[in-house]
Formats: sequence, structure tokens, C-alpha cells
Amino acid sequence: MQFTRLLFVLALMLSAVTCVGGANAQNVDDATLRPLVQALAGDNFDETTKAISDLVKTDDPRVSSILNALSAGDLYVAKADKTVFLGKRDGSAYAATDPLTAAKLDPVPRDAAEKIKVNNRLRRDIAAAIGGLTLMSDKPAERRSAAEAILKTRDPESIPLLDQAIAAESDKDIKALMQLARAAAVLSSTAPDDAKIAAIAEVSSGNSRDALGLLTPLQGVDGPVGDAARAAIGSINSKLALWNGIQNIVYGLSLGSVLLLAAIGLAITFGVMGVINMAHGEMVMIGAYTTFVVQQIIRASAPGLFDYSLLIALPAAFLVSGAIGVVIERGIIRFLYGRPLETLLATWGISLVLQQAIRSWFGASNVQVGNPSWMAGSFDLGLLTLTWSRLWIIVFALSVFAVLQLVLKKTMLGLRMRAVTQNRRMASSMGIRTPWVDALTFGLGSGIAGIAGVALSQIDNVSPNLGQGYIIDSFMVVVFGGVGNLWGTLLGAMSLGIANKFLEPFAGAVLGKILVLVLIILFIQKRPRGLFALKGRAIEA
Amino acid sequence: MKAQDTLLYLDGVSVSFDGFRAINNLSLVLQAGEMRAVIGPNGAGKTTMMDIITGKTRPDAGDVYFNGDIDLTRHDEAEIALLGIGRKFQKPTVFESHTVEDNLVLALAGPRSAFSALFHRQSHDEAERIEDILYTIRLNGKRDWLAANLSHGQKQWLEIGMLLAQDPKLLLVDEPVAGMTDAETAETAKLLREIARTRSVLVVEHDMHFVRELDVKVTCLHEGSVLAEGSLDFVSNDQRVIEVYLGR
Amino acid sequence: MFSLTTKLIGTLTAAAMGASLALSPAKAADDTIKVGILHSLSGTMAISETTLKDTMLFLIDEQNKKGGVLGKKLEAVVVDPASDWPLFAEKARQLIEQDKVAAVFGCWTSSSRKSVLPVFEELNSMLFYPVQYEGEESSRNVFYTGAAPNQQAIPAVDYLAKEEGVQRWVLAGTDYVYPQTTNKILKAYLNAKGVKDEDIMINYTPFGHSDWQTIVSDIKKFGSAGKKTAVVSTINGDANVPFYKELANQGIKAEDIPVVAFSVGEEELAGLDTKPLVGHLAAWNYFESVDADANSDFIKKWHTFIKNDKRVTNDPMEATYIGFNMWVKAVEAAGTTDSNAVIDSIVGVSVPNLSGGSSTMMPNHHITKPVLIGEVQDDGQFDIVYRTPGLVVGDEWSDYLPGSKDLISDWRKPMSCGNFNVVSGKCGGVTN
Amino acid sequence: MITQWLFTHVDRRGAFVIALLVAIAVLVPLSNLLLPATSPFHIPTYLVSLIGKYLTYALLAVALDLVWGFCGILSLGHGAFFALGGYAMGMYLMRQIGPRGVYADPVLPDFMVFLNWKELPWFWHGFNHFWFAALMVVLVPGLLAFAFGWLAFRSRVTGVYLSIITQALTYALLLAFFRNDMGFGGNNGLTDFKDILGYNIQADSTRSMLFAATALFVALAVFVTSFIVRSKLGKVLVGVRDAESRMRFLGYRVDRYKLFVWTISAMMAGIAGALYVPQVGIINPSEFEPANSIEAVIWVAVGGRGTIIGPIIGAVLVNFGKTYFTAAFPEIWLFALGALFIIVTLFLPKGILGLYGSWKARWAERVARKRDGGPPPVADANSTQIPEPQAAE
Repeated sequence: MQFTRLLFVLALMLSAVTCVGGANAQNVDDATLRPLVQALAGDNFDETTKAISDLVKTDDPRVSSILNALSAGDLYVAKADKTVFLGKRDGSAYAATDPLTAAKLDPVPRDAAEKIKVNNRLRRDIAAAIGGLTLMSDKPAERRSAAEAILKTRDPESIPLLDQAIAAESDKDIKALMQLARAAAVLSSTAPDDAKIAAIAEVSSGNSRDALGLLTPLQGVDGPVGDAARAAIGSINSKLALWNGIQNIVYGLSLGSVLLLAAIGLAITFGVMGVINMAHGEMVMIGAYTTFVVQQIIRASAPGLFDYSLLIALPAAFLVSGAIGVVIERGIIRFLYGRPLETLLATWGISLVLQQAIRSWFGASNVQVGNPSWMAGSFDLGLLTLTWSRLWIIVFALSVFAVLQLVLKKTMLGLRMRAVTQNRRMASSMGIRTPWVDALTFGLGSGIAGIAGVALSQIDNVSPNLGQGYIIDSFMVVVFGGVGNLWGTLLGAMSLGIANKFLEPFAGAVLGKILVLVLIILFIQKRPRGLFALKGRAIEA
Repeated sequence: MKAQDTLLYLDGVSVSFDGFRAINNLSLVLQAGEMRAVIGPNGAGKTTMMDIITGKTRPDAGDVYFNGDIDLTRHDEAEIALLGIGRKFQKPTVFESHTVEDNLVLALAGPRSAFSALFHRQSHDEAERIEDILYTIRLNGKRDWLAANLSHGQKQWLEIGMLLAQDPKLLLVDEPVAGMTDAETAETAKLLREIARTRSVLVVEHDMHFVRELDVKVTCLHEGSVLAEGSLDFVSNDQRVIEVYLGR
Repeated sequence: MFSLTTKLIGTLTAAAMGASLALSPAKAADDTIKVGILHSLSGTMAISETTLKDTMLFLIDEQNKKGGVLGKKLEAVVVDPASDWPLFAEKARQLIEQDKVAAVFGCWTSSSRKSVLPVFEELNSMLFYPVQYEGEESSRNVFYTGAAPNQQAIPAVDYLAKEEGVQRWVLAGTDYVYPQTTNKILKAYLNAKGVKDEDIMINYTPFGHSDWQTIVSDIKKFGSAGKKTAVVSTINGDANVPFYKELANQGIKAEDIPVVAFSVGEEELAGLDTKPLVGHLAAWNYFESVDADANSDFIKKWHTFIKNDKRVTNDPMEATYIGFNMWVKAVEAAGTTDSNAVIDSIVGVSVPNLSGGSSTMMPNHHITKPVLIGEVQDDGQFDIVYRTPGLVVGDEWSDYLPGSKDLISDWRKPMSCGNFNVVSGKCGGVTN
Repeated sequence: MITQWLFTHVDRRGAFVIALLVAIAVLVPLSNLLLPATSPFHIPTYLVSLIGKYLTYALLAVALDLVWGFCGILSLGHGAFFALGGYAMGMYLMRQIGPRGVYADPVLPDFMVFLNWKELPWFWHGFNHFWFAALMVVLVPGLLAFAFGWLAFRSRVTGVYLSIITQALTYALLLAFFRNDMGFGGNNGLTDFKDILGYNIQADSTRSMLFAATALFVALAVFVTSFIVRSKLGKVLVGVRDAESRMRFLGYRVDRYKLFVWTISAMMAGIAGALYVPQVGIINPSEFEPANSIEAVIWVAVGGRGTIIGPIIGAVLVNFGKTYFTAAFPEIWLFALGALFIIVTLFLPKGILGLYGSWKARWAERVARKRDGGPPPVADANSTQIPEPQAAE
């Protein structure tokens, strides 16, 4: 705390100077600055800390970029002569530039240099220091992160600087953020009560969850400030309770769509065809590994396409898993129709073989499947944080569902599939080549499992065991929803997801999962054929 | 008519599956000792009617009484069977991995609890009774055969034999002569008439020739309700029945 | 009745012959010393354990290049216990009784160790166990070369409290014995340091948990109470990748809420894009990035052996390396592979570790090692930000648990006891 | 005399297996304990425990076959009953450790001490008595099976629905037993046993006795199963398997019959688990793993379902294969195991015993054809044919 305060005083002075005196002039010469930069490569973090504060004191405009490089871990020190340089990995050496003059230096072999170590504390300090330096920057992103840095440190000393910045700020969002930061700083200062109460109002008007963190320390305070804080906390808490419910539903839908993705292929191979397909999880896994291979190829040959890697992987995974599905159907399952329980044994064997094949081929460890940029990060919806990857998976699961419904209901293939599964003999006497339709149906189910694997590779680890983690859940979803009914699968997945998320907060993740299983067992007693049971005479023929 | 005086009494029974009305306000009465033939085109609700009587399907509305005052809608299949209603399925359903004799042993009236079955020893009476039935259904030479190895007609007979072994008051017989040769059909008609001397029988059948041979009152079902009732000649001359059968 | 008896005898003879044919030990040449490798190559744990099997083959290969042990070549006997704990016991017995191995290197999970422990004690063989574990165990026949809680958890918490000023703690783990015990020790430790209960949040999840939305969001809420917060993670195996993916996606940065993990190493990070995770921490006794000659030498040879220079190294590999070298040294000192002699000679044996110092086998069958804390880098490696000044002795009986604080273990004669109670002055469990 | 009595309830093949098992129960311990280790007929302790373990699996397989092979109830959760029986025995063995635990607490097992539990949870009381534990070995799985079956069979949950909820059951128990708070030692389970009924559990003689007990229990199970299958009850069960609704229309309360064998089968599985634990020395939640239950189904299928001996052959053979392959081809043995399952289902739909049966039938047919016109196929109660279940239409 001491140190950051110091930094802010410095930053305050600095920005005042830059405001008045105009920016971008070199305030000190290289000869003064260089030893200070050299000092960053100190023996321990305390030395580096001191070097940073010395650097900031020079209020030279180059300091912030040097510190940024330090924070990003781009600053190296040569082992031989202890010179500090900006390095970039280039094969077995570092492409080096001078941190002050930006002049190109000779490349340094990798084992001849050492990275200047930073830890979280240093990174925080640097952010705070740069925050002070950049509150008046002309780049909005820098001003925003500067305001965020102050919001975190809540240093009262920064209030005047903030006032100045708020007055000059034109962007509405950043201004609001600065005001919040100012209010936070006021709350941790010794300002009079009415200023603090105004700050409390300011803080609690925002939608940020940080508000609670800012107000909680004031809860125990006596007098009007404490009262205002307690009232504000009360209202935030009631708002949070509402948002908790919304969060449970949204997260439940998100979990449900993962379950839907995992189960929907099974709804075809098991639900429609009656094959107890224990190798379903492995089809998902193969889809995930296909994604990995596609990304490897893209990384090697066309890194620019990385953001599209998933779009390329989708058809690839569908084809790979689908083709394997067709081979399995033609090679094994077609001999087992009418013996659903035997298919369980054969497909269990297949799943062992596929797992071991992947393990022998790719190794037993996880492989890395990257997130394209549009899948990374999150956004806030009220008091709810939803990650882009989860959102896309919800969208994706629903689209897969819709497309599958279309295929089954509107295409010739779908018509034939339904015909064959409903009355094989009749269908074949009408000239439908039932073996061919069987193979395609199984291929479709497997292919869909494959594209589910593409999506799951984004949130789960990709290892030979990937499929095993989903197989039981998938069967639960299909059976809970009602075998042979895709709408049942959709509804089953979503209700299990939401039930899980509502149970999790008060029962814990473990007990919650157990409770969901017990609920499924009890539910099946009530509706022995799942949520969407086919009624009538046909079912028990 | 009052339910008390009848063996089987259906009044205003309706049931629907997913919006499709399989049985629609059906009323039917069967007297003790009566044999009745039920005819009707496919989908008329014949089998569903049997499902309702035997407790497999619960009606959405209506009364179903057996022996005057037993409400069949309150009992399940096993209880109804024990009350004295036996049923033969459309598709012959015998226990294929049991011998002919074991099929009858299983059907034989007697205690049905698991413990009594575990320690069950066949009594002299039972053996005699099985002998009788084997003779009646013309399978006495094949008692050690697996039921799976019987011909279609023999399976039908075996199933009828199982009904007899059950010793029911009412037999529901669903298409007993489907897939039989003419000779077998004639035999079966004879067999059913024999049976009807001691108990009530409800036969569902398409084969008019066979129905004629039975020579009993006929009920014609259509779209889940009774279209006509009376002697076969009366029914087959009914204009609506002709329409239904021949289509328009 | 005669035919029945004949049949019976025939069947029995055939079965006995078949069984003894199939299960008889392969005829071993007398000039090799057999070493058992008991790591899962299939099933859920294969993901971690396969590497250790490769490491052992590598170490044995290296040792044979140097001429073997006692003038004999080493011969690896690899079996696959398939992540199936009772199968571990069966395989251990098979290795010791049938294959007559001199020592066994293996196990990963505590359950597998617990399952084989009675076998090793009964048959008086030796097991080298290379993984960090919850402590609370000491056996004459087992050598724990991984970290005890005091060699990992407590220094990590100290670091966070001192260097990062953490005052509020989330103890998140998978619901099983190691996290439960570690968290119990940590909670007692934190309470002793004045952290109040309301500043500690404990959360457990099932094995293989993959939906972390709620928990990460809870951590975020817990961390927004105005005090510096950190997560101490004892999340196991597969569940880590989705956990870190969710952390990264929900935007929890190491500067805000750092996560320190005890079971996430280079191997686990290999399955992750670490750019959003830079700054999160792990506490181990070895990192691949350790700057030491022994280490770079080891990595180079490992890459040559495995024919893949992308394969990372990790802490359990180093623990295997230390354990193997200790065994070799102890066998050479004893001049025999006989278990009793080696067990006596191994205490006090000191071998170089890969972090530039040396480790010693202590009388409690745990070893001394430095504790390192590393921050995740964007290249999937760890940057070491802290290193204990000296070596830390593995503490088998935690000082922070009421049941075990009075116990010590010393397998040297004459005490030769795994649970000596210093208060009563008696050797607790061994009364037979 | 005894054989006479046996033959009235068991057929020739069953009697042979019972005699074989009794012979093993006597000869194996004798060979292990009395013969010198150098003798070619000496069976090492390692093999005694190993075969003992196989036999407990065989017992589980027989139990599973009673419900699946003869009554058509495919349980994917029989491992749960096995594990519960194992836990009951494990709790007894745990209590027998007494003050010899590492913390020397006279009552509390070690894991409770280090989790700082102050007193024994209520459900641990009584397990210090062998008779109580033995009772629980059958009672706990039996009661759970009864409750579960009562709900499921009454609501007519059948086919894959039943299979999947049995899987849910064992999966839920797996998660529950993993929890340390449940008081069953969490994932480490119960281990470090010292003695059973006062005998050192690691002594060769104890191991031999456990082996003998296991072999005798398998023999008993064969007898009980034969008795059930050959009784009228057995005929009812096969009837339920082949045409459940027909059985109902004959007046049988199908749910009660199912419940009866289901509960008996669970109890047998519990006994198998109880014999398993002292021989392998540990019980932990992984026994609840759904994959274990599926594997048990596979043993039955490999050996031949709907037969009494098939499951024993299947369990011993598959596990022997596992033992052999995991040591001989540790890196690729899953290929072999997977292929075995595929081949068995494709080419031996009735299992190994079915292969033997059909080979024998064909041979008999050929002989008969030579002799005369050929008699009608005669039923063989011991290898009842399994008609192909009709696919749901």
C-alpha cells in the first residue's frame, strides 16, 4: 500500500507536469536512464520494485513502454554483461532491441540470457504506476485501464488527478468508470461524511459487483456513513438474489446445452436405432481430436486462419466421426440388430479399442486445443458474467438440434430413416435400401457426436478419456427425455442442466450431482418411459 | 340393463392415444355362458377393447364391470387374470423356451406367489389336468417339445390350452385362426364351441367363414364404437356394416 | 459317479497346468536385476502415469549405459494396473512374487498406494512413490519421494500471504482425501496465523468436474469483498483444464485473484492455452524451467530418449529420478538388492536433484527438497518466483492436525517405528 | 447320498461344477499349505489369492446371470451391491484393527482420526461383531435392491430404462462414497486390515481358508441358482424374460417375482463383495464405477447367459485374460480385450457355453439322423435358449 501511494503521488506530479509542459519530450537523457533500466534486473523483487519507482520518478515518457515490456515478460538480461534488452523469441535465440533507443542489437542465444522476473505483485504495481501515467493518455483503452487500476488501489491521493481527468473525459463509459474510481477513493479516504455518503450513492448506482466489495468494509462503521452503507448493501444484496436466480437459469441452460450436444448423437444411435452405443463418447472424443489435428495443420501452414479453425473442424469432425460410425455399423452392428443388449457389449469393446488407438497415436496426455479469439473472454449481462464460449455453445447446440430436426423431418434421407426405424420390413419392401439407410443413420449419429466434440474441446480437456466423462450423462439425458424423441432429449438436457445449477449453490457440486441422479431414478418411476413417452399400443407390441 | 346381472359390462367407455380416439363411447354386455364374436375392420378398436377389459389400458371414461360388481378399471392385469378372465393374443404368445407341458404348468390355476412357486411340487391332480388339456388341444404327443418348435397353428392351440389351464370364467380370444389351414380352422371352431359350453367366450375375428361356423351373436365395431349387433346374417346385411367393410 | 470323478481330476489337472504355464515367471537370466514399474497405462490415470513409465524406462536405460548396478544390467518389468485400484494390489503381488523384482516404482493416486501398501509390507519389498500426497502415512517399505503437504502447500500459502498480501482464501479442491486433508492442514495453519473463518471459503467438486461456471463466479464474488483474495487449488487431474479455461474466459486475472495449484504442472499446462493464465501459480519441488546444469542435461537426454523434443518434464518425473538414484546408491552401498539390507542402507543416502542441489532420504522415508513457486508463462512453462532458502524435510505427520501432531516416524534401528508417539513415548500402531 | 440329493435339484453339469468347486476348496489350500514350494503341484499364495479373487467375480457373475439370463433384467449396476457387501465386510475388518491403527485410537479408524472426527458415526456401530457385519453383508444390498426394485418393478420400468437407472444408482453411490463426509474413508476407502475372526489376514493359512470359503460359496450359489431355476419359480422367471405381459395375463404378479430374484441376486452379489475385500485387502469407491458393472455383464455374456456355469467360466476367463494381458502386453492389452468382446458378440452370441451347446446339439443331431428319423428337439433346462428380444417397434 505504501508503495502504491508513493507511486500515485509521483504520477500526480508527473501528469501535472505533462499537462502543463506538453508531452513527449525526453525529460532525461539516456545516460541517466540507462543505469535505472539496468537496475530492473535486480537480484530480487524488492530491488526491481525500487528500480521501478526510480524510473517513474524520472517521468520520462519512455518509462511506460519499458514497464509494459517488463510486465509482459519481454525484458531480458544477458548473462555475460548484464545488459538489459527487449527480447523476442526467435528460434533458439532472442531478437534483441535496445529498450531506450529501440535500436536493433545482435541476437542473443537463448541460454545466454535470462528473463527479468516479475511476479503478480510487480505486475500490479506496474499497472498502477502506468495507470497514473496514462490517466490523461489520448488512447481511450489506456485511460480505461488506468481508471480500472485506480479502482483497484482506491488510493485517496489520486482524487485530484481523477477530478482533472473526469473533467477532461469525453467518453461516457470511461467517465462513469472514473467516477466510480473516484467514489472508491473517497470511501477509503478521510473525507467528511456527506462526501462519503454521496460516494456510497455513486458506488451503489453502478451495476458493478465491485460495489459490494467497496461497501463491505464500511458496514461496521457507526453514524450516517455506516447507515448509508448498510442500506446500500441491503439493496445490492436483494438485487443480487434476483440475479442469482437468473444466473442459475442461464448457467443451467449453458450446462444443458453441453449435455444436449453430448447426448444428441446418442439420441439417434440409441434413441432412434435402438443400439446401446457405449462407443458414443469415443465419437465425441474423435471429434475433439479432429479439431486438434485441424488446428495443428492451421498453426503449421496458415496461422492467419486460426480464428476459422473451428469452422473448418466442424465438417471435418462430422466426416471423420461419421465415417468411423459407418465403418462400425457395416462391420459390426449390422449383425446385431434386434439384439440391443448385445450391441452394448460389442460397442463397449469398440470403445476400448478406440480409446487405446487414440492413446497409442496421440499419447495419453491432454492435447491443446486453442480458443479462437471470438470464443475467448466474457461479457457482463447485468450482474451476470457469461463467457463467449458458453454463449456460442448454447447457440451451437440449438442450431445442431434445429438442423437435425430439419434433416429428419424435411429431407428424403430423414424420411427413409424414420421409415426404416418404424417398420423395417415394410420400408425394404417399398424399395428402400435399408442396410444403406442403417449405415447412414448410424453415421449421422456418430457424425453429430463428432461435431459435439468440436464444441466440447473448447471447454473441456482433450484426452483419450474425454468420451468416458460424457457417456453416462448422455444416457441419462436420452432416457430421461424419452427414447426416440429428439424434443425429449432437448427438454431433458435443459431441465437436468437447470436442476443441477439450482441444486449446486446450496447442496454443493458433489451432492447436487448425486441429487440429480436420485431425481432421475425417482422420475423414471413416475414416467417409466421418460419425459416424452410414446403412448399407445405400439410401444409394448 | 343393470351391470349386476351380467358377466361383462362396458358402458360409455372411451380412450384416446395422443389425440386419437381408439375407443369412443363403447358399450357392450356379455351374459354368463355366452359366446360372442366381435368383428370390425382394422383399427376399429377391437384389441384396445380387450386391453381395457384385461387392465392393460385404463379407459379415460366409462364403466367396466365384471361379474356384476367388480370394477375392472381398479385392477391390474394379474388381478384381473386371477378374477377369471383369460386372454389369447392376436399374435400367438407362448413361452418359446419352455416345453409344451411347462407352458401349461405355468398357466395352471393355483397359487401365484413367488414362494409357493419356489417350493412347488406337481400334484397328482395337476398332472391329470395337464394330461386332459394336452388331449383337448391335440398336443399330447408333443409335451416335451419346446414351444418354439411348434407350428403356427399348434402355438395357437397351445395358447388356448393355456387359457383352459387357467380355468377362467371369461375367455377373450383375439383372432384365433389367423394363419391356420382350413382344416385347423374348423378344428378350432369346434374347440371353441366345446369350451363355450362351460364358460363365456369373446372372440375377435376377421374370418367370416369362421364366425359363421361359431354360430353366435355378432358385434360389429367401427371407429371405437358398436356399429351393429345381432346374428351374423343380420349384421352382415346392415347397410353401414357393408359400407365400412367395402369402403365407399 | 466314476465318470464324474475322472472328469473332475482331468479338469483340475488341465486347469492347474494351464494356470502355471500362463502365470509362471518368465525364465529370467540371472545376470539382470529386475525393477517393477507399476503405473497405469490405461484408464483415467493413464494421462498422468504413462509419462512416469517412460521416465523409468529412460532412467533404467541410462543406468545400463553406465554399466548397470552391482555389475548387472537392470531389466524393467512393466505391467498395467489400468487405473483399477484392486488390480494395483494384484499386479504388485505379481511383480514381487512372480517376477521377483528388486524394487517397484509406481502408483500415482493415494488409493492405489493404499491398495498396494499391505502387499509391500507383507512381502517385504520396496515401493518408491513419486507423487505429492496428503501425508499421514509412514511405512517401512514405502519411500515417498513426492512432496508432503509441508513441502508444497504451506510454503505456497506463506508466499501468497507475504508477497501478495493475501488475506482471504478460497480452498478449492476435488472431493477426495488429498484435498480434504491438505485443506484441513491449511485451514488450521491459516487460523493459527489469525485468518478468520469468514475469510476462508472451502469448496469441493466431484472428480472430472467440467462445469465450473457457478464456482468461478462464486470465487469472483468472494474475491470482491475488498480484501486481497487468492485461490488455493487442490483440484485434481482432468478437472483442471476446464477450470482454467473458465477462469480465463470469465476474466479472472492473476493480478486480481491468483490461483496457486499443487497438482498442475507442465504436463497439465500442455493441454491449455496459457496466455490468459499468465501469473497463476503452482508450488512444486521442481519445474522444467529450473536453471541448473543437472536439469538441462536431464532434459536433453530425455528428449533424445523419447524422440520428441516437445515432451515436457515435471515434478513427479524428478521425484522418480531422485527415488531411482537413491535406490541405485543404496543397493550399491548394501552390495545386494535384498530388501532388508537396502531399506537399512537407504536412510541418509543423498543424491543430486534436478534443481541444483541434492536430496537426502530421511529416517521417516520422506526426502528433503527445496520448495519452488512458479508463475505460469505464456509458453506453458513456469517462471520461478520464489525458492525456499534451504531444503524442507518432508513431514509425514502434520503438525497441524490434532491426531498426528505428536507422532514422528523413524525407521532406523533401534526405533524402527512409523508412528512413534513423542508424548507417550510409545510406538503407536505396531504392537504385534 | 449327498450326490443323490444334489441330483434331484441340480442337473449333471451343475453337480459336476459343484463337485469341482468343493474339490478345489479342499485341494488348493492343501497344496498351498502342505506341499513344499518346490513341488510341481504347489500352488503359490499369489495364485491362491488371484484365483480366490476370480471366484468372487464368478459369484457376482452368477448373481447377475440369475436376473439377466433367467429373468431378462439387465442390471448395469450390480457392482453397487458387490461394493456394498464389500464395505460391510471392510467396516468389520476396520473395526478389528482396533488400537493397532497408526494413531492408536482404540475405536476410531485412522481416516476418522486424521479428519478429526470425535466419535464413531452411528452406522459404524455393531460392525465390531462379525455376525452383525455378516448380516449387513446381505442385508444392506438386499434392502437397497428391495427398495429400488419395489419402486422400479411396480412402475414397470423395463428394458434399457431399467438398465440406465441401475447405472444411475451405482454412479450416485460412487459419488456419495467418494465424499469424505460420508464416513467411509473417501476415495482411499478402507484398507490396512489386520485380521479376520482373530486370524492374521496376511497369513497363508487365512488366505487359503478365505479361498476355500469363496469356492464353497460359489458352489452354494450354483446350487441355489440351480434350485431356483429348476423350480416352478424358475419357469416363471424364464416366462417373464420371454413374454412378460403374457405372464401377467396368466395372473402372475410379475413385479413380485422380479423383486424376489432381484433381491436374492443383490444379496449374492453382496456376499461376493464381502469375500472379495479380505482377499484383495482394500475396498474403495471405484468398485461402484459403472464400468465395473458393465464388465460384470460382459463376463456373463462371454461365458453364456441363461446358463449357470457360463458366468463362472466367463468371469474366470476374462479376468485371467486381463491378468495375463496387462502383464504380457501392458501397452496394447485394451486392443485385445476390446477385440475379445467384439468377437464374442459377433461369433458367439450365446457365449462360450452356447458354442459348446450348439456344437453338442449338432453332433447329437447327426448321430440321431443316422439312427432314425430324428426325435423332436428336447429341452435342456440348463441351457435354455434365449429368443432374440423383439426390438421395440
